[in-house]
Amino acid sequence: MSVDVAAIRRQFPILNRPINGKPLHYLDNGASAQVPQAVLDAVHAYETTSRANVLRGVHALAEAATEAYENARAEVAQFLGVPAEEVMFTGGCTAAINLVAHSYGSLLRPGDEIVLSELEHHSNIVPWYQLAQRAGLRLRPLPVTDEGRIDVAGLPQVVTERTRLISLAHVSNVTGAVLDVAAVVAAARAVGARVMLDGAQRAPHGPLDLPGLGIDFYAFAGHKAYGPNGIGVLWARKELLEAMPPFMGGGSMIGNVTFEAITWAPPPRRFEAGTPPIGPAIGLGAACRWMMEQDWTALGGHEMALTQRLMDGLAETSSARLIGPAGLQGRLPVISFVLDDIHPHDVAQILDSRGVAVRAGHHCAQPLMERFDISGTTRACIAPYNDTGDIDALIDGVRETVRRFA
Amino acid sequence: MSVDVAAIRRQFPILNRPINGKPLHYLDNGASAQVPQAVLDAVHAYETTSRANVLRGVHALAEAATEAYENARAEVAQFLGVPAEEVMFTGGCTAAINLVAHSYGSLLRPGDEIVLSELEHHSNIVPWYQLAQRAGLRLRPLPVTDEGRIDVAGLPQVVTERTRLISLAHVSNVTGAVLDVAAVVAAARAVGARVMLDGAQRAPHGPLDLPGLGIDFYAFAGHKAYGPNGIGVLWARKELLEAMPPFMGGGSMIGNVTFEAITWAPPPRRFEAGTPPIGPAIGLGAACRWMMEQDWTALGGHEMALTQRLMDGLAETSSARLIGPAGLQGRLPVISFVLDDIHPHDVAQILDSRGVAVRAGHHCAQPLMERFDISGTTRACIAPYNDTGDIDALIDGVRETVRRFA
Amino acid sequence: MNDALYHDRIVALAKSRTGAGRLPAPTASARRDNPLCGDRVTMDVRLEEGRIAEIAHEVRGCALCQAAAVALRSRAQGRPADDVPVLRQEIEDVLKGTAAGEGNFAAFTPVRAYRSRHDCVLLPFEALQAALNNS
Amino acid sequence: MNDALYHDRIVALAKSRTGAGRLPAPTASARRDNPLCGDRVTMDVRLEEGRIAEIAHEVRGCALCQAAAVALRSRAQGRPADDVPVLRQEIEDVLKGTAAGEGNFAAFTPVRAYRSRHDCVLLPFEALQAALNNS
Ligand SMILES: Cc1ncc(COP(=O)(O)O)c(C=O)c1O
Ligand SMILES: Cc1ncc(COP(=O)(O)O)c(C=O)c1O
Repeated sequence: MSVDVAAIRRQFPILNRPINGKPLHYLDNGASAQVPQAVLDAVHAYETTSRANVLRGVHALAEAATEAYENARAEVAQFLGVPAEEVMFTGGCTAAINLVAHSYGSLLRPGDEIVLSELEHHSNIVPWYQLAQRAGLRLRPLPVTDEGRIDVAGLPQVVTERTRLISLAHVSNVTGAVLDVAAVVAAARAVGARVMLDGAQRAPHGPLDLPGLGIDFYAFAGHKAYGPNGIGVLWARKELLEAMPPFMGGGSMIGNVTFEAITWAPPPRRFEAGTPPIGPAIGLGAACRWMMEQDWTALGGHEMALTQRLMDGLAETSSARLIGPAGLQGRLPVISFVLDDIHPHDVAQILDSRGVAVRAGHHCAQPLMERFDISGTTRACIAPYNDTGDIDALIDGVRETVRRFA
Repeated sequence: MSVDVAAIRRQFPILNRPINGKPLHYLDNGASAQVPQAVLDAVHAYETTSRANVLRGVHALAEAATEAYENARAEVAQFLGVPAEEVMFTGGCTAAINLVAHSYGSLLRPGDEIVLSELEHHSNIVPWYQLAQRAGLRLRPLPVTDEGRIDVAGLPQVVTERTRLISLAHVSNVTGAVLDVAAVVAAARAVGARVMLDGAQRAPHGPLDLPGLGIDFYAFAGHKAYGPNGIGVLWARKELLEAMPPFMGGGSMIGNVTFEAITWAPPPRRFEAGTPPIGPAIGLGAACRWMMEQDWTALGGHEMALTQRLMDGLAETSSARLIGPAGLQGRLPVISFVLDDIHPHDVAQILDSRGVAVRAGHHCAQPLMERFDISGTTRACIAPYNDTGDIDALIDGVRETVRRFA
Repeated sequence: MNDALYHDRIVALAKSRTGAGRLPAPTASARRDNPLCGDRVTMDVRLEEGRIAEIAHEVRGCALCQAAAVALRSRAQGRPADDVPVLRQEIEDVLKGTAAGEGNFAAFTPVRAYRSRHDCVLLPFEALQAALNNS
Repeated sequence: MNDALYHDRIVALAKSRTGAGRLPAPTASARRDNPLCGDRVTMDVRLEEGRIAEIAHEVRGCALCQAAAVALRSRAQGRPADDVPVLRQEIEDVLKGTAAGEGNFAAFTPVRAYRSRHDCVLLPFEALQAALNNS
């Protein structure tokens, strides 16, 4: 393996922090990844040398802040392979999806249909449910296979002439399965529907080529992609943005304001009401730059080798059952499992006592838990800075948990 | 004056940064204030020792992050004089007002009326305009006096039996005028209307006693109150929150999720969809703590003495005209002025060449500009770290500008 | 450190499953969910003249929640329904570290340090109180 | 540094107000606003056989915007309407630093360093183009 993991680890200051007297094995990356020094430095430089409000100021700090903010937009755009004016900063991935549900959603008619899936994160269910209630729409969930994949074979049953939007997780935050985007786009195009991908779990694994996917909307969260909290991204095609009304109202998104009539600024400003999350955006720009500087062929190999090691270790634990694809094909390093008769919280708590941080619970995917008839899973998500020591500590902890509750 | 301004200045690292080879005189605090070291440290500690997602994790970092996040909520609550469970973190002041416009707004009926004023920031106009369009409501603006105050004498003309909400700036971001809250609350109570205050320009000047004001909703922005970007606060009475539906949908704000029915979590979680802006919230908590540690009797005196000095300097410049109250009564240190025949942007640009940062333009208050028949003002906003040198540099720059364009 | 959480007594309580299941003819029942973690507790109770004659619990939750259901049953059975708030106060005091806890309740002392797990322990108490309020 | 922005030539152009006002009988007019700063420019133009015979401008804006309106008028009057995009390209090149700028346009060289002010200079060009598109 050509990855110098130690060199990567040195860039993430938190990894030196001991947990309960033991080294930290951080495998909760799917909930929030850690930040490299480059991101901390970018935010610190803004806060201590060029902090000011953006867009409206003529003084030197305001010029510098505006430049840093727009430069961050350009970095994110390059990371996604799209023009900068199609990139909007939002408060998070959830906020980005809500923006589409309110803005694009306001163009839909009663009886129109939106296709989701049984494995969506609540952030890609609840906004559509709320829209459906407001506007009389119908939600049609795609089924999930026993392997934990969105079953694209089910598309013909749920996509109809009334389908206006198909909104799906690019990568499942529970099973790690990667969506068959081409199949979804083909089905959408056949009926003139739009496609939105929730990229929260895909973005942390390297640059994207959104135009190549043939989709219409993409959302992701900064804090899961090595950036700060309080920042997310929405990308949408320019033609769509131009036809969409604003979501939130406030400063900077207007043309002219009187009490009788208000006109809107062009995108992307139309969708960035009020003072944007400037510092967080600058941090996310630095995170995207950091990701673009990595060799993802090597890092992807590294992540998937660790995934295999983890799956092998679980396979040797007879009471462990994987929730998700068993092989490495069409998946990313999000690995969920259950242990017979042991609750995921108990697993996670015992792992914590050994310095291993994982997530346990329903992962904001209650319909998927129902689908598998479980109350939750224990989940490990691997990032470039994870190493074999992290995986081995996790497997040891799982074995100890099984012994303790046997 | 018992304020050790130099000691305060040392806490704000950016104030050491030279601008165009000159010392920075930062008077653009109304757009964004600067951050003290304590805030930078709090965020840095989170990012490097306890960064994790909150509420759902059982590992040590998640416990620490959740505690820091909830502790920040408690600090903000103490700053406002309210219970922590009535405090919601949002993406900003604009996002907080939009939350109320969507959530509380969804309970209103066609024909209901909302009272605003001619001096509101666009963030307290546009969300209500959008709501009025969606729901068939009527917006009724209160007039503004020649001194730049919301004219509470106009309340009887605009408050009716159909008034449901009166939403006003606690302090004007253009004129610095402080609202006569008691008069507004009395008028609202007489017809059973609710009162919301936009506290964006009030919060940076010290702790509040919201219950004492008798209002129902309060909003402010972190970045104007010495905190990070990407964070704002909404406070509302518990009874109101409990009756309000959620605004955005996503993780953490739900009870139970199926495709058929979704139940909501209790407030404040109901209104915090998705991963919250954890780091920014922790920073704002530290900013509120910092403000609570100051002696605001002394600081207020200091700020108003500088205001007087600035107003005196402008009074000696014959072409300068103040837009706002001429005295110190019922105002805060937000000082707007115009110079005959010289555009505010030109004033601000020449000031910038002398290291003086002010804001110029319409300040997102176009209706107020119409009211005074001006295209914009030049605005200085004073913070505790400003000193007489800042004011004198501003006045010198104004004189030079007048000379240059004479 | 937190290995202490899963000491023998808690694990033994949880694994004993004493009283797990449903009652054939309960006076009242209630279910309580913790949406944050997905834990779910159903409590059946049979009352006889204001006394708790019998309790059964169905827990889909972690070992702490299971152990708490078992412990609560052992302390509450046979006592007046009005005593349940007293038991609730006692367990809260144990979690706060201001009481040692009688009988099985003492087993929960180490949970004190894990604030995110307090709700796991309290959920059976909430379900029982809800059942009694329903009766 | 940015004192250079308000050197004598720009201030003189702005103060000259040459061509300020409205035309009695314009062939076409257009108004353009910059909502970020509140600048507003109205351009009147009188065309004669495809040539710009006369221009008048009404500017509610900063000195840069006023100076740009005066400079644009002086360069555009008497030329074919089709030349306006060429002038626009020239001023953009001046702002980018890739051209020195002919005549009055050279005065805008120092604006290059102030990106937030570029739109102030461009607004009169946009209004003139819009007016021509209206004609
Ligand atoms: C009075 C007032 N209200 C609302 C806002 C909006 O705040 P933000 O842009 O931080 O959301 C501002 C500042 O821009 C303001 O001054
Ligand atoms: C697949 C997926 N979608 C959406 C989200 C929501 O992201 P956030 O909570 O950062 O808004 C998450 C993470 O929580 C996720 O994993």
